[in-house]
Amino acid sequence: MSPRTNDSANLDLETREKPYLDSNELIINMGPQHPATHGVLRVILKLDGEKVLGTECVIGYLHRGVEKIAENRTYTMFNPYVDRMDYVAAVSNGLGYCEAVEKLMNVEAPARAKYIRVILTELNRIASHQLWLGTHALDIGAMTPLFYTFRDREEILKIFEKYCGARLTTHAFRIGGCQYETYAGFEKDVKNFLSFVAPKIDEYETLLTTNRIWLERTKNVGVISAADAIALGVTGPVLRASGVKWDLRKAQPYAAYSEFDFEIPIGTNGDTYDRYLVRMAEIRQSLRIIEQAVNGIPEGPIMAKVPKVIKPPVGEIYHSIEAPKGELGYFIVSDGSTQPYRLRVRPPSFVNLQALDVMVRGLLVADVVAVIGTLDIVLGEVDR
Amino acid sequence: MPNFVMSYLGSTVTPGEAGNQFWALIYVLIIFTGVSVAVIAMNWIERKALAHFQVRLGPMRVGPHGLLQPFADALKLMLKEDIIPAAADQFVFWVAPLIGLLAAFTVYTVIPFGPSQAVSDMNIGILFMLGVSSLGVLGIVVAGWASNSHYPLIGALRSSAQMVSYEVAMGLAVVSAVLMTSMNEKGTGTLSMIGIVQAQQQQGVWFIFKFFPLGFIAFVIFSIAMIAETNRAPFDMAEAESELTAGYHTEYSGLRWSLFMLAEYAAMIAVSSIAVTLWLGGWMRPFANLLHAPAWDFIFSLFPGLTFGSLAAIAFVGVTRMPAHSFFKIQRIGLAVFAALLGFIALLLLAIAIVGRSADASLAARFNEGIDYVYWFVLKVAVFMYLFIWYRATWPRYRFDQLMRIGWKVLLPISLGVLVVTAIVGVIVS
Amino acid sequence: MAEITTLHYLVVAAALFVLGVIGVLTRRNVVVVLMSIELILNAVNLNLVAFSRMWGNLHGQVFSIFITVDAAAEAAVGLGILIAFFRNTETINVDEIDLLKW
Amino acid sequence: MNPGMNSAFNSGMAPVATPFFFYMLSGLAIVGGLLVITRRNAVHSALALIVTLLAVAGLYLMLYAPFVAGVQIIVYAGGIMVLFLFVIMLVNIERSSKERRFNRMWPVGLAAACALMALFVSAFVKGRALFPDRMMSLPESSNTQQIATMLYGEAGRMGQYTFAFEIASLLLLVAILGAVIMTKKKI
Repeated sequence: MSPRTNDSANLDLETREKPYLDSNELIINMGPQHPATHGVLRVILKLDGEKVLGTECVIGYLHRGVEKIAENRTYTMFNPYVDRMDYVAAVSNGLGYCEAVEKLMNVEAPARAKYIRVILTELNRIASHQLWLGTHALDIGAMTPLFYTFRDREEILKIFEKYCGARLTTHAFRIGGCQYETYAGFEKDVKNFLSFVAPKIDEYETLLTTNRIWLERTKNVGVISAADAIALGVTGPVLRASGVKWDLRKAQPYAAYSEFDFEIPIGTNGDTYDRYLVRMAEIRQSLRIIEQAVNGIPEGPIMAKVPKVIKPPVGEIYHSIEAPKGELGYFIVSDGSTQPYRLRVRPPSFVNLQALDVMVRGLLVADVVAVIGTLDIVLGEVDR
Repeated sequence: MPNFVMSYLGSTVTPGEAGNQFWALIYVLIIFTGVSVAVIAMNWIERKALAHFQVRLGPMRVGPHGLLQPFADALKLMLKEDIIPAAADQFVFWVAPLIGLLAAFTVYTVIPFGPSQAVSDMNIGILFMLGVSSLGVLGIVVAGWASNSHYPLIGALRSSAQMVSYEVAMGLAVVSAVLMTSMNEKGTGTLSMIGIVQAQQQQGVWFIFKFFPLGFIAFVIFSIAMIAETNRAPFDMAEAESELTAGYHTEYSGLRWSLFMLAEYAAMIAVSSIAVTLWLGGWMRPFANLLHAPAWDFIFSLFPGLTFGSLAAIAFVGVTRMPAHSFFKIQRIGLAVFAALLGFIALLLLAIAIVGRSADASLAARFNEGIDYVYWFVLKVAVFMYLFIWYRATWPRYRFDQLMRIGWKVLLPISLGVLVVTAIVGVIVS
Repeated sequence: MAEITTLHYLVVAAALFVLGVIGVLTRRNVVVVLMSIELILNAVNLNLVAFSRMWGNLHGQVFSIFITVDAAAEAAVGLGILIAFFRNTETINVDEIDLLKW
Repeated sequence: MNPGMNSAFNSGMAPVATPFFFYMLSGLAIVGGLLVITRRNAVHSALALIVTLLAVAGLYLMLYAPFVAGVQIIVYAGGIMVLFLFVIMLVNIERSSKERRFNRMWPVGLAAACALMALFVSAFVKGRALFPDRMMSLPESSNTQQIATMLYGEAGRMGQYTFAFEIASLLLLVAILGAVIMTKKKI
């Protein structure tokens, strides 16, 4: 499948060849304060000169015990907390949580609410990918895309702010539907955004897609084969760039996704460049989905009949959605009280971060930065 | 005093050459302050230009349009605590920025701003320049080592390997330009910087256009290598922010850090000056050999005044476009004063150009000539400085192994080939 | 101060030469020993150039360029050997380099 | 001062205070040399050696050898010393700075060096008359050209040193190959 795969399974630190020149390899702490680790990730690099012999991720600097907090909050009270995990894709987190609880309670959100959810989630996917693109390009040394993407992400945040008053940690959805009806002019704003952003995506691509330095820095860097990716549980664009056509929006449709026509972009080599292309294509697909949704948004209630005090029946549920970074799953165990007995989040960043070691073995320090960028991790989600 | 002034103005050779120590010293001082001012201006221009590349405004608060920002920065850096890490090698840590600065500034002693507008005209000028600018790497290596920390060490190793590699391609490109100086009737070349420009003058062609495309290829190779030599994007591996935090100057702060920056920008101007001297005709105005009538001389000598005039006009437009709110009053006055200053300089330059248009040996004529030389030289260098900013805004950073591959496997063979072909063509032509 | 003659340069060169010899004979660190050898070669160069000026021809200068070439070659090979040796024995001290084979 | 220096092209470096510059530069060179052999830290030694090399380059300029001075700066200070610093960093071992600086036989070495110095001193004292007390002034502006003529020859004629020069290039080639092969990971 891929021209160059790192044989991931049997690479442990003992079997490495004797490092060149110096008997003890250079050990470098990349992070927790480092411009390229996107927050407080700490990567311990074992280097031979500039070659990476192995990595070890030290996480937990941002651990707030979100899962434990859930056990002491009611289902409704916990809803805003999930926004603080992947804070650049807060809407997706909220959607996953609300749908999981709804599934546990056997309620279904009304059609209009589902459509609003889809629109906002896809907008958030674009925002998340834009932020990823800016920081990823900055890691590789291109300063300018960051400012372009932030300029355009601003328009999405404006829509969020007009809809629910918050820009980043939106808390847009409630269990059973949406709290707010769309504001007057919502459709117009979204349509304006669609026509505004489409040429901007081309603009990013002119800066990077055929840029020779960009190609050299990303092609055949951080290659992960489809088999390795599946074995490591990698999901999202990272998995799709390795050529696996797996997208929960198609595989197990939730919200209103089954009603829309869109494609799953996949890559072939599973390298950093393919992941870049896949994400760029995903932005375009998201635009398609938003366009269909905003044109076909039905009238009707936005809230299903949900009791004031949410008390799901005894049982357990696992529900996962396709967040911008991959499969975001919520496993909730209910003992019939107002608070979850146990709540466990399957964050995509945390699982994808596992692949870092496999992807960077044998590459150079500069590639570690590129690979951390391409994995698109958010430390709030990794550490929770 | 008038004797001193005239002793230089009457001379047609550089002060160093004439053994005129007084003027040589004055020149050193002028160049030192000039380069420092240029670095400060470059700082502001880079921040503003980069900001406008990136759809933002850049510094706007300190002074009108952030004009005083570099001074505020300098003040801040000077007042900051000068931290020397406990584990660092105190003396070497202290001396490292000075090495870089010294190397960057020593180069200016042989840069010819005009046929007599240089400190000295060494007959090994270009050799001296290459040698001294290669000393700059010592400052970086030693700084990385003395910090006693991993990131600076890796940065220092990267940059020393990088600079040593690109010096080879750079030197070969320079040699092919030097070879072109020998393509006259006598067949005698020169290594002197002034001699190289004069050779272009005599042959009636800038070396970038000589034996097209040979001169052009050598020029392109040099301009790639000079980016690598000065550790600028896209070859800024040594201080790659996203990889090595700040590379060799990670542990530096305050004044000592600013000395590194000063050295970097001074080196940028220095290598641009070499490129201008070798390939772009140095101080010569464009079309000096095509349009050589005195009338053309006069028209081209109006350019410095017109440039300052248009800058003044832009500044005045800025004054009128400032919001009318009283909050902007001081800024408006400041910008107006700045514009008036520019306008005054413009008028002065125009007056000199008009008064000194006769080609006699009068004071005004000599002044006029000197201003023309310096103006065209600085203008050409400024184009390069703008390119440096443009590159930085546009391109991602190369990886270290790719950089070495380009240096050794692409630039070196091409520059060798250009050198050989230039020699063959030269023999055939002469 | 008196006029500077060739002898002055020769004295400086001799001093550098002796310093270099002391370094080669007494230091343990191979890198410093190699640097001392560079010092010796420089002293010789200085002599040659001084003589070149004394006789008024350039043969001395040309020869000093040859010595510079030699010094570059020596540094490259010497440091190459040093690295190879360090990789195997993890020492760069002359008095520990007493194996003919490893 | 020297005769024949009044023409503008010939004056170059020499006109002022030749003895002052000579004593300053030679003082720098000798102090640098002393530091090279006495510093415990190899990087300090290397920095001292750079000072010496630059001072010697200055002396070359005073001896009407600008090309040799330029070569000295480029090859020694810019090239060889960077190589030295590079290697010092690669083999940077902490313990070397705490160990003995001198080898066990240092008294013998010092004695031998002192004997050599005595020899030099006696040679200079006794043979002082042998050195003609003259300094020719060489044409500085065509220095590079004359060296080139000696190395490469001119107009189809081989120069005096052309053959030796080619051999030198061969020596460099061998040195490059040797260095590359020796530092390769696996031989």
